[in-house]
Amino acid sequence: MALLLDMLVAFALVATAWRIMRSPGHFQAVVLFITFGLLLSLAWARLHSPDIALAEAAVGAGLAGVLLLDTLRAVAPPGTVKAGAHFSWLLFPCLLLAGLLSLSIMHIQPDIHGLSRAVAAGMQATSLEYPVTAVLLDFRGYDTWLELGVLLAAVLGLLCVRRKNSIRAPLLPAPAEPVGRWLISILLPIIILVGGFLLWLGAFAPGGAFQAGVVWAAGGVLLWQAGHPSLGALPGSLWRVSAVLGFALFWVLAAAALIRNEPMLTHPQAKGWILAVEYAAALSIAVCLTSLAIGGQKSEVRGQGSGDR
Amino acid sequence: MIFDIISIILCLAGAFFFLGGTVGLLRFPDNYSRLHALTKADNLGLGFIVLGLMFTSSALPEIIKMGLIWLLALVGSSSACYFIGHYIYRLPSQEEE
Amino acid sequence: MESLLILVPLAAAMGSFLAPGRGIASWGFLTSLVIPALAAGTAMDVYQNGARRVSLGGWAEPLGIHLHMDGLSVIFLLMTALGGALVSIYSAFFFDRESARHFWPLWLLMWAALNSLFMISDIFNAYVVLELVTICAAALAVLSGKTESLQAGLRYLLVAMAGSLAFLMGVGFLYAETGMLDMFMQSGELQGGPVSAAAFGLMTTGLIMKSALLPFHFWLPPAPGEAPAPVSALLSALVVKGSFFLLLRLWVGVFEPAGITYHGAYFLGCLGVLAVLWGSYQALIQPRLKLIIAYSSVAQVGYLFLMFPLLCTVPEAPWAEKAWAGGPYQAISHGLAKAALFLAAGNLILSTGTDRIHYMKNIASRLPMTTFTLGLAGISLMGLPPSGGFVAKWMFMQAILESGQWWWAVAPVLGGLLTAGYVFRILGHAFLLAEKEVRMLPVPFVLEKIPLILALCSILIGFRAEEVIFLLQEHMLWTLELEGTP
Amino acid sequence: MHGFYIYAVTAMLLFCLGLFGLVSHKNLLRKIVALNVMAGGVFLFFISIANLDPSGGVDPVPQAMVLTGIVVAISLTAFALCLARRIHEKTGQNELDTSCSIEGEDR
Repeated sequence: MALLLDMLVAFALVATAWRIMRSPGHFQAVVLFITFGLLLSLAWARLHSPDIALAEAAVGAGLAGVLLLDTLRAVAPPGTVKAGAHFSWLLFPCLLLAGLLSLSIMHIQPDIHGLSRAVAAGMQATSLEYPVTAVLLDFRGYDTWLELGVLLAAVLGLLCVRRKNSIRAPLLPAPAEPVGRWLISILLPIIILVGGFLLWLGAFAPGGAFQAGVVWAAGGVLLWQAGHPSLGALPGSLWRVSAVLGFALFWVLAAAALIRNEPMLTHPQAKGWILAVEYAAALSIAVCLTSLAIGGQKSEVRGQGSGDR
Repeated sequence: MIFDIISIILCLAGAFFFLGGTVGLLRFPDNYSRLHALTKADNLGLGFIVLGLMFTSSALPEIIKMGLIWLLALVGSSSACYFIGHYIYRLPSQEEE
Repeated sequence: MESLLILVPLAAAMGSFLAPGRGIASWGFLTSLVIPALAAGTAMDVYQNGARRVSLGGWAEPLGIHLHMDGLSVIFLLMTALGGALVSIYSAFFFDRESARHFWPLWLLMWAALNSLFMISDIFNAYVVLELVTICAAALAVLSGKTESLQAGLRYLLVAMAGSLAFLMGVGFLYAETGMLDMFMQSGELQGGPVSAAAFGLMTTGLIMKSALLPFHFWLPPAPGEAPAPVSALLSALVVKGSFFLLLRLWVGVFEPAGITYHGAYFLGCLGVLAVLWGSYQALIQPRLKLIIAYSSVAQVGYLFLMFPLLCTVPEAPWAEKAWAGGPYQAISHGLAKAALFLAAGNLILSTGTDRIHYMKNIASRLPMTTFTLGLAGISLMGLPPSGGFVAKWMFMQAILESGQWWWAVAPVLGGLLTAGYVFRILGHAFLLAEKEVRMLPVPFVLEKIPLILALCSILIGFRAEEVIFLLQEHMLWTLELEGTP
Repeated sequence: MHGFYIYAVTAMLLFCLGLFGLVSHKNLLRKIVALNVMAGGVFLFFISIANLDPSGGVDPVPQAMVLTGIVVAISLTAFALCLARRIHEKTGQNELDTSCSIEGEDR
């Protein structure tokens, strides 16, 4: 029964991916991509990875969907799009490659212990109780630090392309319909609450800085869609500080270890330290992702559109 | 035992409504009725499944969370339905896909 | 010391992001004073005490991430420090305020990432660092905001993203085979079966996409060709070397011991030779100075890939030492010479407003220092003694002749001739007398001096060959030792 | 165990289908979508490996790596989309200049 379900999910994933590549309309492809994200999060749930299911549903289906739809609306007004695919013969080499890779998968030995035993041993020494969070923030904290750097670099790149000095998204007109206002008034408090809950949960259960940050970012995008100035209203300096805060606290953590003459990023195993970094990281992730989602706009206000799609 | 049976029956009922909603989406002639099939039948289906799952759970927080999820899904899908309907309504000409 | 190589540029990057005022360039200026000292200190340390590792966060292998420093990394760190510092000082005088605001945080972040990359030990961390370099490089490439540069930047970004994903898939295969992520621990753990081969193929393809080897070279000429001069210098001299460095590390450290590199090495060697010939030929026919220099990068990157057939086909080959020294030597001398050329081209554009080679007439008398720089850097590219380029090609030739794989000699010999062709083409135009006087603006003093210093460095490193070779041998000993202890 | 093979093979198919989309489409938006499908394939492979753990649990390290990877992917996607949009504003095109395009020389 479980096998059947797995096969169904797998088939749906491949079929959706195929349709994404071959559908003639761009809008169709983007909507299918959002579906693809949801199917993937189903696969994560089947593979016992609730953290990733959460993140994928929020990012792959949510934020990436918003970004893609927004770009699509800007670059290709509906009705003008049709895509011819070129180089269809390339499908055969690609499938051949897939076949070869699948063959080598058959040779993977199922009895290789990954790093799970090392993590289990490390859990004794760290102050965090949930392994995934411990790997992210403690054992492999350097990755997470640089990941915040990538996020920051993307925001910097966006400013560079747009020639802006801070995120000034154009103000959208507030939705005229009562339904939109009502929806936002319901959703916003829930979003803030859920984000906080996930952040708190991360110390001992699936959840954590990243998931919380993404949920908050969704709230930021929603605010902007609702015609609220949201991030654009932040003074430039405050926006800068909150975008860089998580990254900066990691830096402090790294440098403090050097002062104590320990290897970089070593920190006292007190929960306060690591939680401070995690909360700051969640804030920075939220601010950076929101900036990425709304900052790609042209500087002037768009003509019409009231946030409904 | 009895809870399990109730749960299975409710989940099957939910699945039936989902099936109905999907068939409606595929077969109904115009956008409004498709929308109608999609939101009404599916929300009902989800409700049945949530209810069914509630019977399998013994922890109160879990039950409450499931209820909240259903409510949120209701809010989401009904507003989405409204927006889509509004959008179709404002389209210059009625087109058949 | 080595941690500061990462911490200092990151602090400066944050500083320039948070305080983008009038003095923004001072962040970069200060960093470029500190980093060479730190890199030199690290180099001295490795020179005296041998290779060493630092655990980040204090977690031991295999759980934690480590920084690994040996001869090879120190050479690349020194190159980055020297090139980066000089280009930074140039940039401090080059950019207007608006561009500087965007340039400094991105470049300083990228500098930290490059330093981190040259001390890499963990393959997933390598992915994150590579992506940081990629996104910063792409953002820098579009700094001018021109349509061509936007297209070049996006093209680079797409290729680099695809390459990173292939690399990441390879990381997955390696993890499935060895259960570890530290490449120095994986060395000797690979079984050489289909799983290793899949990892090998995916990672190699991904990395040669990012280091612009022949079939994937198409993004390289336009990206630096359209960017502002300091950015072109950084992209061509440093960014391309990052992924090459990682490729070299993986091949020599991880895949060669598993015995799966034989055919791949010949294949990469062939691609390298083709890249040398094709890139040089393209450079000969380009109408613009910056494009000539950019296509010359395609060729010079090709030389680097001659290392693989010489190093990874015959185990414990007696000539391996020479090939091992030749590659990094080529990388460092090309890096410095290329930075010098791009900055000199930038000066030319500042002065005459164009880099079309036909408008370059008579610059020898008007911009003598820039012309001299072009000549000096050209000498290093051609591989004339006593430049760094000469030492590199000399080492390569020796290794080629000793190995009996004489066919590789095509690349240094023909490539050298073609290089001479395009260098003389540039200089020839520079010495021609102009029929009518072209208006030229004076170039600020510092902007003229910096490329000259870079070009001089690329010549002078030819005199320090002994120390460099000693450092590199240090590394070889270390890998062998690690292989011996399973 | 069977689950591993199903999802790992699916992962390879997704990766290669994404690659196919990347090289077969000229439209930039479609290329970016294809890259994201490729990324989905890579992440799926990581998690299917994590499920191989002989101790019966799920290896947390690949999970953490995928979380990191998702952030990196969305950052790059957002930046690429911003570039594509800027190119459209400047040239009115959704494709890269064909004189030296990726498709032209990618064999």
